[in-house]
Amino acid sequence: MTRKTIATVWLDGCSGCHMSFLDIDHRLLDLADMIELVYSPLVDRKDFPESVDITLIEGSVSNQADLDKIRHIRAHTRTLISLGDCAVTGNVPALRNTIGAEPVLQRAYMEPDLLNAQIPTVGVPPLLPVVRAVHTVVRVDVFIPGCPPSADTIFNALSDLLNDRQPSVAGKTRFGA
Amino acid sequence: MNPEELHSLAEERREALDQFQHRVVVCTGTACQAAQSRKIIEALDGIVKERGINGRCTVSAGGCRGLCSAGPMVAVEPTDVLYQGVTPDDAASIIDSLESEPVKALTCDTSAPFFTRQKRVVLEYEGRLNPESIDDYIAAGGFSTFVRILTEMTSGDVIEQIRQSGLGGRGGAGYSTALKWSTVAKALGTTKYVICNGDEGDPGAFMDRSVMEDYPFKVLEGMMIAAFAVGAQEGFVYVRAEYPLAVKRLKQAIRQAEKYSLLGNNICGTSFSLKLDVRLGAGAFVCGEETALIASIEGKRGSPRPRPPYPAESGLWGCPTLINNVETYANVVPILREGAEWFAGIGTERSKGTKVFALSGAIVNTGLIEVPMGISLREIIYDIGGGIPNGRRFKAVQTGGPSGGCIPEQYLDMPVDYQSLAQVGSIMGSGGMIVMDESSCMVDVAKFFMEFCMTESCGKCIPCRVGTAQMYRLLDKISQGRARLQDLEVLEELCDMVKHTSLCGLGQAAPNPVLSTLRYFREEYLAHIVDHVCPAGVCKIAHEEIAL
Amino acid sequence: MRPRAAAPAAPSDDKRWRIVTATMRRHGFSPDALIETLHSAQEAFGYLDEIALRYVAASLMVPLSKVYGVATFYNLFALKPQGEHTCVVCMGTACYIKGSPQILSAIDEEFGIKGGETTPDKKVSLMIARCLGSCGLASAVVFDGDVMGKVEPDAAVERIRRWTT
Amino acid sequence: MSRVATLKINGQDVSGREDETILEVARENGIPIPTLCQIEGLSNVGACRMCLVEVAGISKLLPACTTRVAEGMDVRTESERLTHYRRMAVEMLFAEGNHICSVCVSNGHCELQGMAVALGIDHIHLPYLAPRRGVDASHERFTFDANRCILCTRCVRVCDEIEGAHTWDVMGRGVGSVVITDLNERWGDSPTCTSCGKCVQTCPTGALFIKGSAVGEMTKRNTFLTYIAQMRGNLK
Repeated sequence: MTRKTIATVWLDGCSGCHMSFLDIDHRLLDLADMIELVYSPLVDRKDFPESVDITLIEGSVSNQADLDKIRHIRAHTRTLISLGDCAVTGNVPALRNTIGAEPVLQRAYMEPDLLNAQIPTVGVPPLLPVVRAVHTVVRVDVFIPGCPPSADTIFNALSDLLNDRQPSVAGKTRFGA
Repeated sequence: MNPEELHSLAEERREALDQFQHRVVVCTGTACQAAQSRKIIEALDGIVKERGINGRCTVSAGGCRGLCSAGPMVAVEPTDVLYQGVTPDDAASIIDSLESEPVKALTCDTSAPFFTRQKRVVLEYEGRLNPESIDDYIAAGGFSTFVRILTEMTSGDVIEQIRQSGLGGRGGAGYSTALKWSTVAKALGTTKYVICNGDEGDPGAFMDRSVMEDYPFKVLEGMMIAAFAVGAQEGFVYVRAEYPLAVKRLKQAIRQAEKYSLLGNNICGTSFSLKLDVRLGAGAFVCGEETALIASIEGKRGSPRPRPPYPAESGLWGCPTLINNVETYANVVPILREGAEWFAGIGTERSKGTKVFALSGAIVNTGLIEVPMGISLREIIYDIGGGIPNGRRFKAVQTGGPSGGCIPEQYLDMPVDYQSLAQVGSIMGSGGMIVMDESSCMVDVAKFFMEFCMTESCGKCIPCRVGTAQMYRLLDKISQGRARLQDLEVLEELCDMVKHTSLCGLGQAAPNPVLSTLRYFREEYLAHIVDHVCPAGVCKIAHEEIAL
Repeated sequence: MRPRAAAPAAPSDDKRWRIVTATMRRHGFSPDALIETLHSAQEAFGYLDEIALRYVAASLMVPLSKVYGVATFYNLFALKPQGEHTCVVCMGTACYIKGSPQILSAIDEEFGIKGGETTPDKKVSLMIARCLGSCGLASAVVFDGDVMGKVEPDAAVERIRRWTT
Repeated sequence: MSRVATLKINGQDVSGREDETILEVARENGIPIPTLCQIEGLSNVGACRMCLVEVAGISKLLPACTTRVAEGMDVRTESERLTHYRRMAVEMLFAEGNHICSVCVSNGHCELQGMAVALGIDHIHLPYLAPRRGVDASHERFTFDANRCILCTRCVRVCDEIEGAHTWDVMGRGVGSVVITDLNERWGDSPTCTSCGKCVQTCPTGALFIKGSAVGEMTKRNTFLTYIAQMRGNLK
């Protein structure tokens, strides 16, 4: 059996979904035989591979780098999974959507009484005007809501995919779970 | 007042009018008033006095002649001369020519198709009556039908006549008027109401306004007959506050009718009593929906409620209530005067009578017209309307306002009736007819109507409240050339859902302008989405990155 | 008429309150007369302020929140004072396709006000009408009650400028 | 006394009094119909459209909460189409307000969230409107977070119909509708609010909650509604 290539990506999130992924614990070993983790914050690789079977996306699309990244990833991924509420709904990062990017930057960097107050622009990507859920930017194949989704949910969904079944998370997780 | 008194009053008034050899009637409809027709009356009056002929010639304010684009209109009776584009400076030449040939330069050709192709039932007096004088109306035979019915007919007879006439509700859907009346007549309860829906809210519609302003007595008489038929003792005319002249004239008309005891207790010495009053809207399109209208009369937010129960069973203050539109009531008197058979002879097999339309947009003759049902769109637009000005091409005609659709060229020969219009994805609606040429963008038109529905949604039910806002956002995105093809799919999905799940007619019909433009002008949507261009050059295309 | 305590006294000895009270009396102080009463208050004072809303609520015995709900549901009720002059641009279908949006943007560009707004000097309020029913005159604009037909953006701006200078 | 009608719901023969609604008869027979604005003990407004059902011979979908049963009626409460519409209605609510379940006091006890689970909604495919809405924390015991309000008007109805204060109502219209207290004033300053908390307990989401509740801590208790309705003889 050929192993499926898997990638995991952080966009704008708290990494909690990755923690939950690791919470799969010993079952990771079961998965290990079936997958090859080709790209992830957990492995040391700079470029996204040419072709990946399954990519798990954590986090929302909040800045220009997120946007560039997700478009590239979509083009090189067979099955794209929105993992967790930030990717699925925008969640906490999207709280700023009611206010707008600029006022948030002003509040964070300019209003506090700081020495040389300035909004950072060098070496950081510019914020998008609106924080987006992943599926509003690129096509998404599987949604796993939750904040974070439980390890069981992630494991089951992955197992389904590895066995060429369409995963069903209905009733197993929810927004905010 | 009894029939004899009414008759002699009419005679008296007719004689009084006949004393004048010349009657000059100046249109005081909205368009003509905007063109200073009040000043024309002053000028004419001045000249008449100056010439010392005030014993032979009278100048009066009249109603709309229909051809608003040629206003201000002045008519001379009894020679039936019609002048157009009159200014106060023309007063002398008009008065001085009364005994001789009409003023050539000002004469409006009444043998033009605009006049000859119309069939006037609702607008039968063609603006000749002074809308502020009950005597004028009575002299023209007004209230004689009501008085005759009151003294000679039963409720059942009246409803049977209406049934045989085939009259359908002119508010838009064409629901059988007789069925409505008999439901209210049969409903249990001693307290019943009649309501006249004068909350004409469609943008691009001003028929009911004209009818209320020009023929307030005729509308009241229709309501009085309806009240008699269904057994109501009280009624309201609900008029939008944006129509102050209509409000004023209806209130005046009610006072005058009360003075003649045509309204009040034991009318004509019968056991029938009726009190009518005017209620003002306050700027809410949704109040045209009957349950919202009732809530508004009760002093509440104009939110519709689910039907059934229908107002016929449980309406105003929980009592059986008859609600008809202005134009429907205005048809009642002619039907009962001329007979159901006569009325049923006008129109088509399934749509009887005439329909009043407000013709506007990219068309030569804008104004108010009344045509027999079944006439083709082409006849209306090209013969009566005079075609498209500025050498442009016809693109679509919009009927039914925000609840209707855009009809393309291929259906121009289609007969105008309730069924045919529905078949092509529009509705008759209350009668707004807006002609568009190639300079109109169909995406922009759809967006315009969706913005309307979004801001006029009462907010009670989810599909209409949220769905219209989402459809508007998508249409805005499309019009800016920033949408993706998936957005079009979502738009269509929203149309289907909002149409089938909204609580009232506003939401249920809100997707119609989108659906009809998608049906006939899909390529225009695609041009915005795929090629990022607006073919009509109306929309401002954004050149920023797509999808953000 | 429902049994009630004595109707509350008018908020001040401003004579205009008599018009409002008269409207309510004509309707027997029935809660159903809320909209008619708000119309009459707005006609008397130009807009509905908190004092008027409280007075009407107490007189008709309608809950405060309901009065506020009704006053904000209907477009014609204004809760803020209007400018000295009003310009109402019709955005009915016929006017729209004949260029009302351009009139609005010309006014915005020149005087910095959008529909529903009033210039800072309180001279001019700009309103949008859903349809004036004057489609034959498209585009129609009402300047202080006078309907003007076939209005071009420049003409509208010119007419308003006469108010402001 | 109302007559009894026999009808079919999902093919099952049931009977009900003719003054009962389809929803009442369905629930008496253990047939679930989803609802959001409806709550036992308050008047029904038919606003959320979750309870729409198909009735044979009628082309329009009808709200079960306000439609009375009739002899011979043939009702379907479940179909692919109904599920689709219900999902869209729920998605619309998520897209309309700012519902961030992960930081909400009602996380895990929210009727909106529960409805999403019941209907298998795993993402919102309709455009988010992200309105700017406020929070009123002026009341000493309760908070109103308009971001989580779904305009079901239960608070308005319970305050009017049960408490009799009518502190709450809806202002504005369309997508700009907001529930308010008195003349759109701070709740804490309300001279009409009795601080009874019925609005909080009937609110289906975390829009109205007891101060000091942390994420997921706000559970609602509204059994008093049926009790009061029963005591007043309103319950049929």
